[in-house]
Amino acid sequence: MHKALLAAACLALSSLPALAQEVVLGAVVPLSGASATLGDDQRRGIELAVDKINEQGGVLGGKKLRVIVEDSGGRAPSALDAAKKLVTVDNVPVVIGEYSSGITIPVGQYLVQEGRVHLNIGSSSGKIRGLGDGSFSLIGLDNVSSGFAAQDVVDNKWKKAAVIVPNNAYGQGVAEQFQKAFSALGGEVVTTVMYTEGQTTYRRELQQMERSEPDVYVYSAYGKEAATINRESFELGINSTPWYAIYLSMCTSDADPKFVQGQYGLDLNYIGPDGAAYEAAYKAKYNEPFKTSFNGYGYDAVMMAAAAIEKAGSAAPKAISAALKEIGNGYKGATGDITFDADRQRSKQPYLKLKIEDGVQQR
Amino acid sequence: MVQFVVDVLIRAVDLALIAIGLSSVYSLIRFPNVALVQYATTGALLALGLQMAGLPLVVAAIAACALVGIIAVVLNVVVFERLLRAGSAIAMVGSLALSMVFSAIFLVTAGPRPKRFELEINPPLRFLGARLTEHQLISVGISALAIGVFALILFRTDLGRCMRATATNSVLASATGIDTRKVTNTVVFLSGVMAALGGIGLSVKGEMSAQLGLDMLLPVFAAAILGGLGNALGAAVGAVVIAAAETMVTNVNFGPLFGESVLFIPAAYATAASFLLLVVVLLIKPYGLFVSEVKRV
Amino acid sequence: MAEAVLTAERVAKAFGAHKVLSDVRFRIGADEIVGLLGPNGSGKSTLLNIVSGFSRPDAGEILFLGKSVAGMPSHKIARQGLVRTFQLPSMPHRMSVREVLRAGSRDGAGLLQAFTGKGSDDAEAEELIEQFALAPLAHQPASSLSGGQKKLLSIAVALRSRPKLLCLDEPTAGVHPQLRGRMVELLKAFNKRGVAMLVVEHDMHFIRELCGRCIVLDRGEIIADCAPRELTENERVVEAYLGKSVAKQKVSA
Amino acid sequence: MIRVNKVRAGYGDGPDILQGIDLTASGGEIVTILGPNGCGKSTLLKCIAGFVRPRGGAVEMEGRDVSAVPVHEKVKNHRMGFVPQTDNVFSTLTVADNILLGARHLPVAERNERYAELMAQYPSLASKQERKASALSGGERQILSLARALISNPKVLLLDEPSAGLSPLMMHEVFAAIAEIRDRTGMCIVMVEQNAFEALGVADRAYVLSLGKVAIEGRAADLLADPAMRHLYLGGEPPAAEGKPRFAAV
Amino acid sequence: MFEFLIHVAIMACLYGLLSLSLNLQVGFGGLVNFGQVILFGCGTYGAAIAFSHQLGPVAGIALGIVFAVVVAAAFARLGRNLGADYWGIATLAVAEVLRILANNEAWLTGGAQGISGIPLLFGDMPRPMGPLMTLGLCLVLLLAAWWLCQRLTTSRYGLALKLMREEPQLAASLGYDLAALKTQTLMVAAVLAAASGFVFAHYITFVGPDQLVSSETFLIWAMVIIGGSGNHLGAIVGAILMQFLFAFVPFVKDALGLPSEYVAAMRLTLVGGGLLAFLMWRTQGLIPERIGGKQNG
Repeated sequence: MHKALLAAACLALSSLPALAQEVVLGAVVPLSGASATLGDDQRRGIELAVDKINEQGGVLGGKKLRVIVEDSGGRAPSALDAAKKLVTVDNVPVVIGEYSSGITIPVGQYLVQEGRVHLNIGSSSGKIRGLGDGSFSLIGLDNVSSGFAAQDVVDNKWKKAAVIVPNNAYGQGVAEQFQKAFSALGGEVVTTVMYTEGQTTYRRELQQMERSEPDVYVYSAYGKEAATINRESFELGINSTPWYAIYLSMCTSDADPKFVQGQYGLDLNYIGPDGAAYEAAYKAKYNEPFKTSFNGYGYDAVMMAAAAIEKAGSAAPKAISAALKEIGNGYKGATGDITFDADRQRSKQPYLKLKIEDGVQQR
Repeated sequence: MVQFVVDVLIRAVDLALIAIGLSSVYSLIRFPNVALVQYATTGALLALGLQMAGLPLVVAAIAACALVGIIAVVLNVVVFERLLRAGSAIAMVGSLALSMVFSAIFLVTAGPRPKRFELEINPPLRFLGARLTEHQLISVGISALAIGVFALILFRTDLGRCMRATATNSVLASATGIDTRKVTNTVVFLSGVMAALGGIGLSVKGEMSAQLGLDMLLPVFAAAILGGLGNALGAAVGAVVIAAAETMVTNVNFGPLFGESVLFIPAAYATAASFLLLVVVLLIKPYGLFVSEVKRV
Repeated sequence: MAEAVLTAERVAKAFGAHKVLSDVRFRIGADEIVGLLGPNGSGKSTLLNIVSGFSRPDAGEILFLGKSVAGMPSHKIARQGLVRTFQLPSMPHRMSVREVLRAGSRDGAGLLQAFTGKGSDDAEAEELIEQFALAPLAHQPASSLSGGQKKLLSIAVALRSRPKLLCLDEPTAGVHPQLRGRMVELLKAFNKRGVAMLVVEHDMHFIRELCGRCIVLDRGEIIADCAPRELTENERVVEAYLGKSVAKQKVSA
Repeated sequence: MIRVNKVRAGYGDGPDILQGIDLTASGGEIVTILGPNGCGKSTLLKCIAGFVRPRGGAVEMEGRDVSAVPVHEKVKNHRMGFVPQTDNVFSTLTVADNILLGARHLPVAERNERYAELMAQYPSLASKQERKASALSGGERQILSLARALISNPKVLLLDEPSAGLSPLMMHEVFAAIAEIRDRTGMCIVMVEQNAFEALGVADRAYVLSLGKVAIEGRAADLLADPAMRHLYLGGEPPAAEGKPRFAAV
Repeated sequence: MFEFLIHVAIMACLYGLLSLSLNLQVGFGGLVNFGQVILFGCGTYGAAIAFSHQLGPVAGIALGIVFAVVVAAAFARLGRNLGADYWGIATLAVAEVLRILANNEAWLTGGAQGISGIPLLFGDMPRPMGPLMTLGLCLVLLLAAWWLCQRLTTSRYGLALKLMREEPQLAASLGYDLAALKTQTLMVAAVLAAASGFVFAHYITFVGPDQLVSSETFLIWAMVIIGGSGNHLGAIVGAILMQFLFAFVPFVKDALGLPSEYVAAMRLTLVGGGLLAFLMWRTQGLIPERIGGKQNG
């Protein structure tokens, strides 16, 4: 037991920053557990940004930038272990992360308490807004994406919508925000189904929705659930009614093209000024197109943090936070223009309106 | 109505094969083997691996079932025979631990993303107003066949008689010239095959992932316990009951009762329904619906 | 005879169509040691189970210290002072002999008493350890004892609970002969201190030495209730044990 | 046929329950093992059968050491039959299945022939062939269990308390059946009994165990007349000459 | 590093409490509880619900204890006539049902988004003092719990528990009310778990249903079995060991440069493999139960 501790402590010491030679940031993402695919993709975005900055000569006059990426395991206690390690051991000014709202919130709260900068790159729960000064969201919260989706659905002249989302923090947020925005625009959400993740079938949920005879199915799902729902909507033949996906690529990446033919949806826009180059770099490094829609936020987070450090001329959290507020006004990111509102949340986000017609097409 | 029956049936066969495996092993070694749900995932992943290696799906599936059966026997001999000496509760906790090790292996070998067999996909068939796909039909058919064969083995063969004899009274079985250890391992093999077949059936209809087994854990246990652990065919009935309960919760429109057109119990409670049913049944019939003997510890 | 500690009236029990006990009635005085005899399958164990609450009678009444205990859960009966031992006592793996003995007494075994109670000296348990010759084994796990030693321990632990009536199920089975005499003395001593006993036993010497009175069961009925030495003269008893032909031969011989 | 040589045995880490037992039994005789509860008589039978492996000494059948051969092998190869105490039928199986299970290793023709013979032998079973064994009475179960052991035509038959739980009438019937088997087949039968005097009525020889050792052995008829037995089972004054019960001296 | 160690120590203490609680049930009462995490959840939600209704932390701990005792009573009621393995599954099912409730009844629990912003217990204190005070509180709690358990199990009450664990029939024949013993044990254990949950909620400052998944229960099981079931010190050592191993897995990963899937697999293997290995080769754990114990006499 003592030996194990000693060994671990030695390892910990060896990972301390080589003094002043580099600037170290931290990230907490789910590299294991149910959201591991997404977390891994977030990490790719972070890596690409680090590579790019160091290629361009680093920060603060030639210091290397390094980001320590920790695994949250999809558990709040492990995520906090990781965040505390980053703050108290590695002493990083900025921590990027997490993916699930249920984990991002405690991590963000901790970072704000510690006076560090928190960059949210994956959670869209409305509760993120209340984390306090020092916490920034690079991703539009539920109200942004759901508002956009509601407008898009109304524009397509669909009046009755059936909503199906996972029964977790993300899904509950989307459902609530979409309902709000959609009713405000004169639409009616005829049924909302929150499915429990981890089932082998969602036939019954889908059939329940079918009874309410909607004009459109609005959904957001990921991983195995997305694949199952798309397949079963096809099998049940209810894909003859239009389907609208919030984050189309996330919803359909694991599905057979046949199942999702004809779906509408919104997705994140990578074609910012920096976007095309970023997409090319991603393909070059990982030999595949974007795995999920989330890597870009990791990339932007590191790029913005680096820019803020440069601007502030210091790696002190307070200075970085102040600089971020200034930068975050039309910053040209890979995910489009980034502008923070008074609560440091991304106020709008350029989304793509997409449709799947023998592959993803822009509408 | 027809759709309801079809839905119940499709869900029931998801659960039935694994539940039967669980129950029949329990009848011989007297502890619920949690790892069985992981054997299902192993079967599906092995079959996929073999298919990707170039085997036709049918061959791959058969080979995977056999392999899983062998794995089950090896684990029984190496792990569970040892654990059982310390008692059935220890063996059960051990099987849980083994499940976690399985999860770790799946993560490293197959990764976290969902996968599908390479299969032709066709639009659904219509049958008396109900929709079902070819794959669902095949899966239901194979499961029904497997259950039938299992019932035949159990009730019409020498092996089946030996199985039932050993389950009823293993001391007497040895005294009758039955090699009870061999019979037990044969049943363990069969349970592995059934579980693997269940996993493959599930994946033919849909997706497989590292999580598949653990996601099935509670519903399968609910089915097996409802049928009375140790009663193999009771488990099949239990699966139908669980499937019906879940389907009722999600698909019965309570709207008319409350003067609204559409009112459902939130789908989020579909899984809770089967667990609640399990708890209620255990309260009323402590050893399941189809086991009448009450053994007091 | 002192006043009755246990009274059974018209007790009956059947398993399916098989009548195990019918119309059993007897009483045990507070100062008595009564033997319960009978061939295998005569219903002795069932009667013991019913009296101690491990089985419910189909009919009849059982009064313990004037209170009806028929059908009461076993632990409640035990709390009133009617304690039994088992034919094949099974003992814990992870408790020492001493611990098991101390657990015999429920004094201070309440949840709150764990905090209010004083130290755990248990002179009575120590005394029993000595009396039952368990001292050299006191630290050992109780399950490691031999069958006879377990039997001694089970009697000792039952006595530790200070019963008013102790039901012993074959107390000498597997016990070394040298200890049997000692056991008779011990049980008699406890009897003097006010413990009535009902003893199921096959060893007739033991019965003759220990018991003042015997009840003999055959086919679920009481066929004799007499002093042990009268048994060999009782034709029904001899018949029940030795068979009809033997009975004739023996009794007439 | 059977030779038990200085066998010691026990369970798990427990002490020796058998402390050096010698016993022989040959074809055509019934040997009964008697003694009070806990004396080790069931353990001895289990040792002979192969449920319990001796810690020392040996069990021989037909001259071969079979101490380490498990029960099911003996049933198959050495043609041994074993009838356990009380719980001795497969309650969930039919009567026919119960019996046929005992003859799994026989050729079908022989099996059917033996089965037919047994049905003729025991008409009470013949009328209930398709009933579940759980529906039988205690005596019928005992007969069924005998039939199950007999169908493979064993050379050795081991019986653990065949009279347990039976009414005296039934007990007589079962013992009569056992004696008949000996007379007809010349099998070597070893049985453990508690009802000593009933058992001695049919047995040829007997061993009385006490605390894991053989206390008395001899011809059944002698034992029956032996005052020590009466003394042992019913008490009374000990035989004059010895002053102490005989078993304690052994 | 210092503050990180404080954090890990705080978490180790909280897990230590949970481990003590489970050990009391499993190691002493022989109660195979697979729903342990929900007793912890009673404490977290007690704190969270009190906070969201502007009640103070005192109301929070009271609420948590009330919830926990009610759930424990329900567990005990279920256990009255179930065998150990059935009961294990039943507690798992009840825990899942309660988690699903917490996930859906947003009016009370905040739904899947949980309840955030729960104040730190020593948030007003200057920087290193706050966490140190929390650690102090946790240590005091852990020591108090250890003393309580020690007192319970070395008393006559503990003897009764052990006797019930191993020879329920003997215990009943001596007049012990097994149902009452089980209920009391579960309730005491529930209070310990709720205390852990309460402090956890005020330390993490966020409470949500994702914290109550059943894999957390199995983690606690691993702590108890590896540490040594039936030994309080063992349970605490198991908890500390597992928590430190978990916390330092990232360091090992940094040092060895392992890919991400391996980190997850490593954690699963630590829990599952460790548990299995101990069950198979050292069932008594690192610090075995003391037979005959320290008690004088």
